[in-house]
Formats: sequence, C-alpha cells, structure tokens
Amino acid sequence: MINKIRRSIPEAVEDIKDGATLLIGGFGEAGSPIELIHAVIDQGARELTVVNNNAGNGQVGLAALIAAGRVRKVICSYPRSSHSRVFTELYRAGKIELELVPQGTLAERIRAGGAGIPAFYTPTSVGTPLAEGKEEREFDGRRYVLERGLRADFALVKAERADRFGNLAYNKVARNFGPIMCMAAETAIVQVRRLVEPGEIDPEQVVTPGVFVKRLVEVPEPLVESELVAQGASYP
Amino acid sequence: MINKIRRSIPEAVEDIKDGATLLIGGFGEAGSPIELIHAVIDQGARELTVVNNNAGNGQVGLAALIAAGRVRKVICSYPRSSHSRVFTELYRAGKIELELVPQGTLAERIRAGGAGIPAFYTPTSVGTPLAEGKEEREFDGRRYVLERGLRADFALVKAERADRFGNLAYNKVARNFGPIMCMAAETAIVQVRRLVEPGEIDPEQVVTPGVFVKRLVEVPEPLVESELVAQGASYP
Amino acid sequence: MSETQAKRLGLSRKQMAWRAAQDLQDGAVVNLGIGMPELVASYVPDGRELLYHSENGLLGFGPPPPAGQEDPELINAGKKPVTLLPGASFFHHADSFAMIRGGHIDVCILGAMQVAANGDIANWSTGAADAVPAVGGAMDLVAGARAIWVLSEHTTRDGAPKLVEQCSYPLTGQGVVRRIYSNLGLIEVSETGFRLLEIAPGISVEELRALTGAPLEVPDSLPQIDAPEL
Amino acid sequence: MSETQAKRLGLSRKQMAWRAAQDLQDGAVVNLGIGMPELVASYVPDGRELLYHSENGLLGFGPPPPAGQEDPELINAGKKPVTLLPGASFFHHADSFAMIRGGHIDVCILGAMQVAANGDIANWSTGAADAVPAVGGAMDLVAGARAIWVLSEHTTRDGAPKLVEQCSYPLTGQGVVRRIYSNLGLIEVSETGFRLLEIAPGISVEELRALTGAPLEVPDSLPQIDAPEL
Repeated sequence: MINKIRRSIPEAVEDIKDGATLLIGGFGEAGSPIELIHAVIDQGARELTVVNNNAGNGQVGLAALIAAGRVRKVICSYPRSSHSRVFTELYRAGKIELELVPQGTLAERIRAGGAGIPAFYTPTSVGTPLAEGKEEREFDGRRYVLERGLRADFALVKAERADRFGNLAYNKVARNFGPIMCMAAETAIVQVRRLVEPGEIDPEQVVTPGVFVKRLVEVPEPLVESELVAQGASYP
Repeated sequence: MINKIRRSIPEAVEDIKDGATLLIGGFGEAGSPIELIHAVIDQGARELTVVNNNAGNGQVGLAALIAAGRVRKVICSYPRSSHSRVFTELYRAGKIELELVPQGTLAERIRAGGAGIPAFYTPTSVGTPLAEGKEEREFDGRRYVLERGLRADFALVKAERADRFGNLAYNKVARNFGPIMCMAAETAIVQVRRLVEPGEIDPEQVVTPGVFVKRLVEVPEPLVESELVAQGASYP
Repeated sequence: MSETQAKRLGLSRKQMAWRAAQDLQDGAVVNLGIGMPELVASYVPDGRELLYHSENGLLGFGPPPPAGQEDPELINAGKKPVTLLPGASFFHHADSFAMIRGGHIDVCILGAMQVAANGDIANWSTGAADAVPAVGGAMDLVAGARAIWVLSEHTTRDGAPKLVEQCSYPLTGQGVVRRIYSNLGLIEVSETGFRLLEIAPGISVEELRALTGAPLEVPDSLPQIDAPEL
Repeated sequence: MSETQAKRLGLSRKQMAWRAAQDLQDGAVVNLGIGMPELVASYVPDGRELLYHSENGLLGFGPPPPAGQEDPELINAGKKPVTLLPGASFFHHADSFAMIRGGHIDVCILGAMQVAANGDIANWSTGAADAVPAVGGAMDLVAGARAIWVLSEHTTRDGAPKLVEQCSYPLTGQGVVRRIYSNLGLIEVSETGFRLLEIAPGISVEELRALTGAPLEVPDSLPQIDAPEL
C-alpha cells in the first residue's frame, strides 16, 4: 500500500544530512512550513544550502534556522527580512553566502529542475549585473541568458489537504513555490493542515499529484509566523 | 467590462488568415475542438500550419481540415490517424509538410513559448534521427539537445466551463494540451460546454487563468468525434 | 505654506497615480509595483474593469480587507492583505512568472531610481558595497510585461534628476521603459529619447528641462495635466 | 498441436506480462506502453499498490470500464477507455512529461523492435522510406523514466533476433534499457552487455544464444521462470 504519512514531524525530517540542499516553500509567511523548519533546527543538520524567495522574518522559521548558524548559502531573490537582522548581519560578516536570482528565474529554474530540463534561456536580467558571467545568446534578434535547472535533496513545503498518495491541494497564495519545489526535490516533505481519504480531493483539483511527494505529516494548527514575529518570539 | 464571450462560432474564428499557425488542442478525440475546426473549414483560411499531437481521425475535425487542403504543414508527434488515410496520402504525395516532434518535447516547446522561454535543453531524442541538425550540449556529463519554444497566432481549445474573464476548467483528460496552448497563442479561442458566472469556478480550481484566453464561445453539446467516425461522417 | 509643501513641485503623489490610472484601458491586465504604484488602483475611472496580477500567484484581487479580516494566506507581492474579486484565480510561482515573461501582462507600473533616455531602468540596487542586494521580481517584470510605465518623482530627495542620459545605478533592464508619470509631467521614451507629452500645472518647460538629466523633446502643442485635487 | 502452437517457444504473452509484473514493487509509479505492456497490470501480485501514469495527463487510473460505460474524455495514452481509482489526478501535457523527463516515473515498460547490448532501443520506426514517421512519447519515456524495461518477443516474426549488437533501425534512445522480459528469458543489460538472469521452461541456453544477436553472459546458477499457466 502507498502511504506517505509519517507519524511525527521529527521522523519526517530525520535523514536531512549536513551539506544538504533544501527547497523551502513560502512567499513571506504564506506557505512557510514553519514546523518542518523548526524540526530541522532540532535535528541539527549543518552547512545547508537553502532555496527560498526570502531570508525569513523575526527570529522564527527560516530566520531562526539562519540565526542558528545552520545555513551556509542562501539562493533567493529578496533576502531582506522584515523585523530581522539575522541574514544581513551574517552576510556582512561574510558568514553566509548569497546567490541572488531574479524571482521569476528562480521559479523557472526550480520548475526546470523538476521537469528534467537542465538549462534554458530567459530574457530576464539581460544587460544587468545579475547576467554577468552567464552565457548570452540571441534568438530572433533578442538577447537572452542561459540559466540552469535547480534540483535539491529535500523540499519542505506546506499544503492545505493531502491524501496518503501525496496528492496536494493548497490554500490561496500559500500555493506559491510549493508545487514546483515538490517537483524539484529528491524527497519532498509536506506538512498539511488536514489529511483526507483518497478521492476526497477531486482528481480535477489536485494541484500537486502525489508522484512528486515523498512524505506527509499532519500539522492541524500551524503557527502563524506574523503573530510570532509580532510577539517577538524566537526559536528554539 | 471584460467579456470574452463571442456570440457565434464563426465570429470567434473570423480573423484567422491564410498562413496562420494554429495550436489545436486534443489528444485523440479528447479535448478536440471539433466545432471550432469545422468553423475554420467554413471560413476558408489556407496554407495553415497546425500543431496537434495527431493528425485527425476519420473525415471530421482536424482530418477534415487536412482533407480540405487547408494545411501546409503539421507539427506533431504521432501523425497516424485512426480510420483515416487523409494525412498519409497527402504526405506520400509530398503535398503536406511534417515536423515530427517527440510528444514531451512538443508539450515543453509549447509551454516554453507561452512562458517567454525561447529555447531549452532536453535529454529527449539525443542520439536519434530526431536530434539530427540540432545543437547538442553536455551538462553534468549528460547529453542534451536544444529545442525552441513554440508560439502561434491562434489556439483552438475545448474546455468544460468558463466565465467571461476566460477562466477555464476542463473535463478529465480532455485537459491535455489545452492549458499550454492557451498560453502560447497570441489569440486563444476556446469552445466551452458551459458558461458560468465569475466566481462559480473556485479560484483554487481555475486551471487556465483568464489572462491566457482571448475569446470564448459556448458549445453546449459538442459533437463526439468517435461517434462521427463510427458513422462514417465527413465534413463539410 | 509649510516648508514641505513649498518644496513640492507639480502633482501630489495621488495626482500622479491618478494620471497614470487614466491611461489604463478597460480590460487591461496590470501589475502594480510595491509602493506608490499601488495607489493607481484607486483612481481608475469608473466603468473600466481591470485585472490585477500579483507575482505570488494571484490574478483578480481587490482592495485591502477591513481591519481584522486579514488572511495571512491572501496577500499580494508586497505582502499586504488583499481581497478576492469574482473571477480571481490562484496559480503557482512558475505559472505566475510565465504570465509575466510570456507577455501576458499588459502593463506594469513600477517605481524607479533612474530611467535613461534609451529606456534603461535602475530600480533595485544602489550598488553600495555594504548593502544586501535584493531584486525580487523587478527584472522579470521589466523583461516580460508588454508595457513598462514608471511612476516616480521627477528628481531624488536631493533634487538630482532621475531621468538621465545613462543610469549610474545597476540596471534592472535595458530599453524597456515606455512612459514616465512624474510629478512634473508625462514623458514618453521614444526612439530618439525623452519626449514630453503633458506637463504638470505650475511648471514651465524650462524648469522641467532643468530638472531632467537628458535632452527633452517638447511638442509645439503641450497639454497641461488637469488632475483633480487629491 | 497446431502449427501456431508449435512455433511458439517459451512463455506465452500473458506469462511474459506475469513475469514482468512480479518485479514491480509496491508503491511504484509505472507507465505501461501501448500493446503487450498493458497486460502487465493484470498480473501484479495481490497486496501491491501501483500508480499508473498515462502520458495524456492522468495518474492513478484503473482497468477498462464495463461495456457501455466508456467516457471519451477518460482514456489512456493508447486512446482506450479507463476508470479512475481513488487518489487519481489529472494534469496538462507539459506537467505529464515533466513527470516523465524529471525522473518521477519509477518504471516504464515498453515494446521494442530491437535492443542493443549497450542498452540502445529502437521501437518507433523501421526507417522505411514510404512510412509516415510517428514517435509519440517513446523518446521522452526512454530518456526520462528511472528504469526502462522491455517486454517483447525474443525474435521477430521471421525469427530474426531482437537482441542485437547494434540496432539497425532508427534509435529511440541510447543506453537506456535495463531489462528485457522476453518469451525466452529475463535478460539484464549490464555494463558488459546482455546477461541472462532467468530462462523460460523448455529452452536450453544454447537455443537461447542461437536466437540472440549478441553475446549473452550466463551465470553458473540459472533459475527457470516458474510462471503459472496463462
């Protein structure tokens, strides 16, 4: 029987090793898999490369993982945090590496990685500092740069509903990077608000087919990052 | 007010000109926009380039368009028709051009066209006759060929439900090429079984956001291609 | 008259947004950058229906919800709460940028630090050595939207021109800006450089030229922007 | 014994499908090619749950519906009617091939015209000048699925070997085949070429070698395929 449901959050992330690359879902707090990130902090993996649109907020979730010194490199489009100096201070101190990628290129690189496309050309960033060192090429009179597909060892993603096959439905804009990150990871780990029986998610409404998901864990009442930040909470 | 609904099928296709490139949805009969295709036959455009997975069945729909001598070139993965000799005969007589593309490369080329990606590398077809003349390149020790994004003047697509904004939901595997063809056409023309009020399609369940669709026409009871083929029907 | 008021020339920020809003056609698919561009939505003439796109996977959103009804999973690219209008849709990030890059967004209105006479735009980085660089979706938007309009003060806080011969800040994109809606006028970026289309009340062409860092073509007949009090 | 029966060596088609089915692990995501590979689904051992993928945008389908209950919009890649199992999902063609190309399909079982000792496969074209070429999804499947298994008669109808040193037909993919389930045996494609893993009943190694167009490594201990009567 296919059953991707894990009994606990720690069990779902236990084999993330030092040096792993993690795709972490979320745009701002929407879709941020905060419980999974905290479990990675507890679990102890170091020297991580993290792919996320941002660099975390306050002192919880991704910002806490960075503050704990576990992240060697961040690949993201907008590493300015709200209510957080964590990334900025480590970056200025030369203690964390940054690969800055335009947001749409980041999304497309992840989607390409998941789709078996090793590289593609895009008009984004042509003629800018972010195109430096990249191959440039003209198609039909317009200039493009070559970008590489991006894959990772793990994805940490938050979804709304899932069945034991790993079929996912999301909530509103919390969908953001979730579907493509599940595609691009060797092991996609998903925290869901509600586990449902197979068939309860209409086959027409499955956003991420289960084939892209390896592990599920139910988190019925996930922490709300903005509330934690407003309270000045920190993790651990 | 945004209202993409056209009053009649002929009106929806009236400006398709000689020499136009058409993306035509459907995999076999599922999703084939047969009423729109018949309207193109009536309308008279010639020298068309048609992109479809197949080359039509029987003597209706795409096969009828080809039989009517309107198609200069077919871009497809599997131009063997069931119950139809139309394409085969024209091809052998040198009267129609064929660009044979692996099915997944065809889908990815259309998706790339719609996403503003002019070209990408894929492992599909490496070392085969279909890679001949294509640029080959190695990434991380594996060989890939360069393929170009594909765009078109028009897409003809069949969907299940739509609202006046052009938001679409499909029926089962009739979805197939519809969403990506809508993305890749200057003008996507969609026949839908049922027009609904905005909001009736849950925002979570919109498969093709309206931004990709230009025109809609309601066809409540579309012809069933396999029935027509079984009856030996022909168009016009 | 307070010092602040005395310093301000031409249109108010709201009037600038109003002027840009007049040019958004019925049915347009629009992406409004974070900050002043967001004001534009408030001034679209009645009877025009626009579709607003947000990079984080949302099309067809409406104004912010009443206080207390915010949903942390219904936010725009500026991470501010929004509402849904009938006909809205959600999609993932790669699809969202496929819309942008694939030319499916009619107009994107952005702020800018500098715009050059050839349409180059700089709006993401001062290039300062100690700054943490951050780009977001700006480069994708300028490369992909069908029309890029800049909504910006005509000069920096220090009075330096933002419309320049050549950008000194790192570029966001090359040759992409079509129009600039500033507090002093409406400027088109043409094949030959900046071209004034309309001028704000209370400003002379000479004053405007003095505050512009590149040559400005001025037509014989120059309409004045007739904005309401805002 | 009729002439047809007399000519058939080793396993029946159903027994071949049965043998391949035994190797599909619980939980595998499987794409079955059109024709004989479709038979495999009928012989998966009880207690194993597999997910079947179809190129036309369907995951988790089940057996054909009873006559009269076919739905022309619920078909597989072979354009035959199927049913939905709980946990099924629909997706568009680019996503479907992203699954394939991105390595998300565990096993793909295909027919073949020829398989070479280096794993090359030819299964889409005879290269005949007057044939209309048609490839479908075969090249994507062989390039993308994690494991490619071939289910095929050991020889052509004329008795020519299908397992060869080098394919003479146009290739579908290079170095991709891992296993061949034929009517005569189970053959692995190893670094050094064909390697016999199991042999069909009633066949000797010598006979099998004679019907194979490339060297065949044979282990000291060679199990016989113990298929049920099918």
